[in-house]
Amino acid sequence: MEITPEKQREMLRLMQTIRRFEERASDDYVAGDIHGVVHCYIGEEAVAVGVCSALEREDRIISTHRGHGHCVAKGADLNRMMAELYGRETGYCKGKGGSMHIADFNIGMLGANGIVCGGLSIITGAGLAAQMEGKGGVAVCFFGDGASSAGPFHEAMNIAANWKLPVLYVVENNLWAMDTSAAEAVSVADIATRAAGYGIPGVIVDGNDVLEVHRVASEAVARARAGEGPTLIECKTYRHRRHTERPTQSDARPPEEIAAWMKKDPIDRLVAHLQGQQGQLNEAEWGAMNDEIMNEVERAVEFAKASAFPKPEAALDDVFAD
Amino acid sequence: MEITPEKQREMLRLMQTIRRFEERASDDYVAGDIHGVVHCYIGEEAVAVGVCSALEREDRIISTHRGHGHCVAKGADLNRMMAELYGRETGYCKGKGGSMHIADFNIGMLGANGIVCGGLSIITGAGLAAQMEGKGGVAVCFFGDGASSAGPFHEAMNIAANWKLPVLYVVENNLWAMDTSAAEAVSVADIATRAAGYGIPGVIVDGNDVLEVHRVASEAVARARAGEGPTLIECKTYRHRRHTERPTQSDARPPEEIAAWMKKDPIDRLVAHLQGQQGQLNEAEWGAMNDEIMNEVERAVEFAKASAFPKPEAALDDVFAD
Amino acid sequence: MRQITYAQAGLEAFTEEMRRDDTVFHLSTDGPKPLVDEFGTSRVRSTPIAEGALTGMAIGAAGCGFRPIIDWRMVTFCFVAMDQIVNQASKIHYMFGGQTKFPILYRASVGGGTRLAAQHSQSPYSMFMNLAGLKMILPSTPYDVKGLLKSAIRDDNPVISFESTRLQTFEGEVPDEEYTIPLGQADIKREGKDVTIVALAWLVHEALAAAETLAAEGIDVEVVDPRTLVPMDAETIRASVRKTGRLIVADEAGPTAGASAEIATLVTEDPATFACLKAAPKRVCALQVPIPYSPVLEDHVFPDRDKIAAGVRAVMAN
Amino acid sequence: MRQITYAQAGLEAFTEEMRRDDTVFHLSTDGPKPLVDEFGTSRVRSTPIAEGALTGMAIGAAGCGFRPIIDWRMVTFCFVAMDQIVNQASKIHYMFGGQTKFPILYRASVGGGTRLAAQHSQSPYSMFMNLAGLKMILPSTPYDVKGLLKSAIRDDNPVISFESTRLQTFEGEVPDEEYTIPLGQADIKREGKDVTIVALAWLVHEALAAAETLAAEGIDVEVVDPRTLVPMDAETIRASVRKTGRLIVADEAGPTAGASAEIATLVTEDPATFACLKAAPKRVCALQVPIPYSPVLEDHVFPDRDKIAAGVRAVMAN
Ligand SMILES: Cc1ncc(C[n+]2csc(CCOP(=O)(O)OP(=O)(O)O)c2C)c(N)n1
Ligand SMILES: Cc1ncc(C[n+]2csc(CCOP(=O)(O)OP(=O)(O)O)c2C)c(N)n1
Ligand SMILES: [Mg+2]
Ligand SMILES: [Mg+2]
Repeated sequence: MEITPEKQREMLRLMQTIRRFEERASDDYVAGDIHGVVHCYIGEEAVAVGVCSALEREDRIISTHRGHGHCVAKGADLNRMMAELYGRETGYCKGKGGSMHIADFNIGMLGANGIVCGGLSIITGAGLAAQMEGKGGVAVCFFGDGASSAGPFHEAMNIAANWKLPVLYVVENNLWAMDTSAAEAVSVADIATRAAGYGIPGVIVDGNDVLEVHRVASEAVARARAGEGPTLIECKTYRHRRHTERPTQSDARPPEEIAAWMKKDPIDRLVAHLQGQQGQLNEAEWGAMNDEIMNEVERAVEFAKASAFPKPEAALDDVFAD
Repeated sequence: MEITPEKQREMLRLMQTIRRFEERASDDYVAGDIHGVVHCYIGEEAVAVGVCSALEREDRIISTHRGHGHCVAKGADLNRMMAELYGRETGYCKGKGGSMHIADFNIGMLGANGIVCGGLSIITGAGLAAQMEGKGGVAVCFFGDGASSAGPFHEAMNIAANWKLPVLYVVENNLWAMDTSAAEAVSVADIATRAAGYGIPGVIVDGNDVLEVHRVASEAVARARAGEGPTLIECKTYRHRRHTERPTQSDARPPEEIAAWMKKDPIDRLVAHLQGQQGQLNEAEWGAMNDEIMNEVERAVEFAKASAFPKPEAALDDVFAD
Repeated sequence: MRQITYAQAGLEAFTEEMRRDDTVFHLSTDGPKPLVDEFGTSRVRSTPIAEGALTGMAIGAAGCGFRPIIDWRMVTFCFVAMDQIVNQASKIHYMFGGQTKFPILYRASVGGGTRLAAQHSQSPYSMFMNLAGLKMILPSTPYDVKGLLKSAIRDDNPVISFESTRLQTFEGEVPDEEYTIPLGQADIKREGKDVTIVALAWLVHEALAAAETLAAEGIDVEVVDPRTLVPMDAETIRASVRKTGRLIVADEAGPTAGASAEIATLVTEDPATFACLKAAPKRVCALQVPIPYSPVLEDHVFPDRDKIAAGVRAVMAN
Repeated sequence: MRQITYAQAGLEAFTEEMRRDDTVFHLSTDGPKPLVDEFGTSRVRSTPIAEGALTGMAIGAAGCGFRPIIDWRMVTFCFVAMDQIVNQASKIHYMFGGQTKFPILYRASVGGGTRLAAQHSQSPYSMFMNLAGLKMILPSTPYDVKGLLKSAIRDDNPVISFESTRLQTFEGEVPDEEYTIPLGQADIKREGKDVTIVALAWLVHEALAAAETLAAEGIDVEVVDPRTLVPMDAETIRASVRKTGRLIVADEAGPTAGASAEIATLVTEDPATFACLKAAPKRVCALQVPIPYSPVLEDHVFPDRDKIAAGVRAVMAN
């Protein structure tokens, strides 16, 4: 299936939006305007964008502690995202969630999640909901290599396989879980190998190649919509930055490894692809796209700063729905 | 590796001991002398005996809610087992545990466990202990097909594989977990398939053939002692009785399936083997062995009945070790 | 009025609510036969033994517009699902700023007396009370369990129904007509003026039995059944104590940081109620030990009508 | 005397005990570098993210004669291990009739104030208190954390050490010489005669600050730090209240069925202490909500020196 140049440029735009949004979030975090913790997705944008561009708005996804990329890729509003990071009442969670808990149920984004492997059972329930709704909807779970060693992975895969639930389990294998390497923590070289133990397809894909990710995800989506059940997709990728943006954050990764992966940057790669073979993006267009994105991010920050903090007593709201 | 006729007769004796012990436990449970719940292992004796006869006394095992067979196979004292079922102070747990919690740390029996999949992490810790002790000890986990779909299975297998722990994970696939079939609950035909996802050997064995079980277990024990890590062994077997001995206990299993498996009785099979090809057990010997076992069980019941109930205030002891 | 068992009343609640609302579905190991028969295996699913997965799946399905019921069966089995309960279900509505509802019913049997030993005899509701974001019911009669379960299924929040093992076969009046009982309303099961016993679940009946004995001794006991643990109807309890001046809390759980401690504190920390107290409040609870197997041991551990009566006499003597 | 941080004091306890006893080993995600450097990756293992497995492995290894330390890191992450904690670790010594010891140290950071929102800001110790079979410490100073951790590692039971996030960088005096602090002994952090504040962890320091303010107003505050939650030193707390006649319990956790409820009830249910009470006891705790992210919201939720002082004034006015 051809991916039109328009669609490729749209993917590029989303990837670059993730990057610029997070660069800014990191700056503002270090400056003290954003609190708690910020985990950047930078370097892994091709995964979220490749997968989400294979979905419809009605399809649902769930994310991790490293969630901004999935939000943007699924179509979240930068203003409300940034306002949430800034802890304002206009944020997605009215300031109650922060970076680790942005959700937008209207666009099928079922939330970032601060618990490693916390999303797997939840999204499997969304997959069950989609199956019961009978409208061909699909549910997608993003999670890390670290999460893949936790029990909920196993339970979810087995149940989804049993019931042929329309779910994509997308493991973002960025080779590290904090300071522990996948080589130490995962007993096999490829997490996708584990799919065979559930009797479902396991696919390995270059997670820095957005077009390949899109192709693999589209196939899995088609299978899911056709009632053929879940797929485990392992995207080999890498984070460019440390685990969090905390100035004191440690980093156990070898500098050479980091350097080697920086050269495989997914955005550079798509730009080269569009500029090269296809000649579908000239330097000026790319510059303009980037400027536009920078403006959008800037406007999001302005929106956040112009928004009020919640009233202190609002802490008592939303414990229960009524 | 040859299994001597003596050893085979010893295996037979243990298997028949399990069976007679449980038949009696069931009777006394229905009669009201034993309380709570009793899960019988009858029909699956070849698994416990085949595996435990490949172990040394110093090796450690952990069991399930269906634990009498593992206790007997590891060498537990019938008197103290029966006294525990009778709730007496001479029981293994001074009457605090009952059928689901018999343990004897002196013989490396780390306990029955009422939580499905509850033993997997504990025995993995015993495997780590054996590795750290450096004396070539081995740890064995018995668990059911039902347990294999629970998260702790996955976590334990991955860690044991990573660290090459000397553990045998022995899944007793008796095709049912209460009233749910493995066909419904497990997404693959053979649970042993899952071993590949951890990079460890997965072996399927006829769990009603004690000699085969012994052979497979011995190989896995040798691997473990040699520092080559864990093995997943799937024993295909069947329980002759309902999930528990409760008179109201339901049973969803097709009668034909039950009938077919009764014909594959592991004890009949070993008797036939010893009597037939080898001529190593004549009818009189087998009768005498059975009588001896019946006496032993009877003495255990007498021991239990002659033992005192714990004092009520003993309920306050043993909350903490001091 | 017809008499049915506590278990039957619960089943009726489920059946009626599943008929009433197509979005209600049921997950548990070994799906209950009557529900499977009526609603089929698509709405009443038997699952692998993976309570953590079920608990989380309920959250996902609820966020997509369904009203899942998850029967954990014994409360013991929900501890494998605790991450989904504590870190997800109780917080998700709040931390997402209230943007979506998560209507879920989790169900668990609690209590002891069944000779099932420590792992299978637990009453840990107070563990969930300290969390914010979960509602909890603990009904003591067939009438209450049916009416509260129906409200719980209709509630737009995660609700846990703790149902006493000892009460499963207990019979009581339940009308044929439809009714619901709102969450958060205590029920005065017996009026009296000398001492208030706040009793939970099975102990409501033990307290009522103790009250009969004590009446013969001239002590007039009021028995209050909170029925709902969160939200707790503190005002009904406090009003009772302001009237009687004396408080006993009877609970099948151990006392330490239990529902009994919460109830006692709700009473004593209220200055107006404190001012009416004539004696120190008293907890009549299980001994603070894991539950042992042997009948002689287990019976020693649990509170009962005699221990409640003794507690009342002690409080009256102060 | 030298001053070191709370975090440093904890590390010293681990280092000294690992030097002292070869059977002590350490499991956690990302093993702490100073321990790895000194003891190697065989005794200080970095693990996959599978806290449930680690928690259970500790039980198995302890039953085989080792003394494992499992650092869950944030208490949040132990909820994936709750089955191993509730159904196994807390009950195993008892249900096996005391035949083997299970010396284990579980460690977790607790508390909020870090803008990490609901999942990463929790103080759920009371959930564990209702269980029987686990000991628990909650130290408030570098001196206490070191001395209690050393006792906890030597204890023959599973012990959970809850360590406040807000105190990690807090400095205090710690002697060079070896010492231990026995589990189960409360510490009077300040003597006073008008009102007893039982304060937990970080709030000990807030209570001491409030005491200064109140002293200027002529109110003489006694601050009691239980230090150990199980076993709880009820007698020291009761003796203090018998002296002052007034009780405030200050806790970073929500009040409902919290440690605060237990402490208040231990005081009020004791007839001799009840008789000395001049006013209703009062809990000064977090609001009963999940912890929100935004600083304005989070600061509103937690108790602090001002709220404690206000609570004391209210209690003095009664
Ligand atoms: C159950 C649990 N344990 C530990 C943590 C702390 N933690 C946060 S992120 C992280 C590493 C996650 O690694 P991975 O799943 O590979 O995702 P990545 O950060 O690489 O995107 C850890 C250990 C947690 N959030 N949840
Ligand atoms: C976590 C948990 N969930 C549910 C149960 C209730 N239960 C007891 S035994 C059992 C079936 C176990 O099946 P399997 O593992 O195949 O062992 P088998 O009984 O066949 O030997 C169930 C569901 C339990 N004990 N623990
Ligand atoms: Mg990773
Ligand atoms: Mg089975």
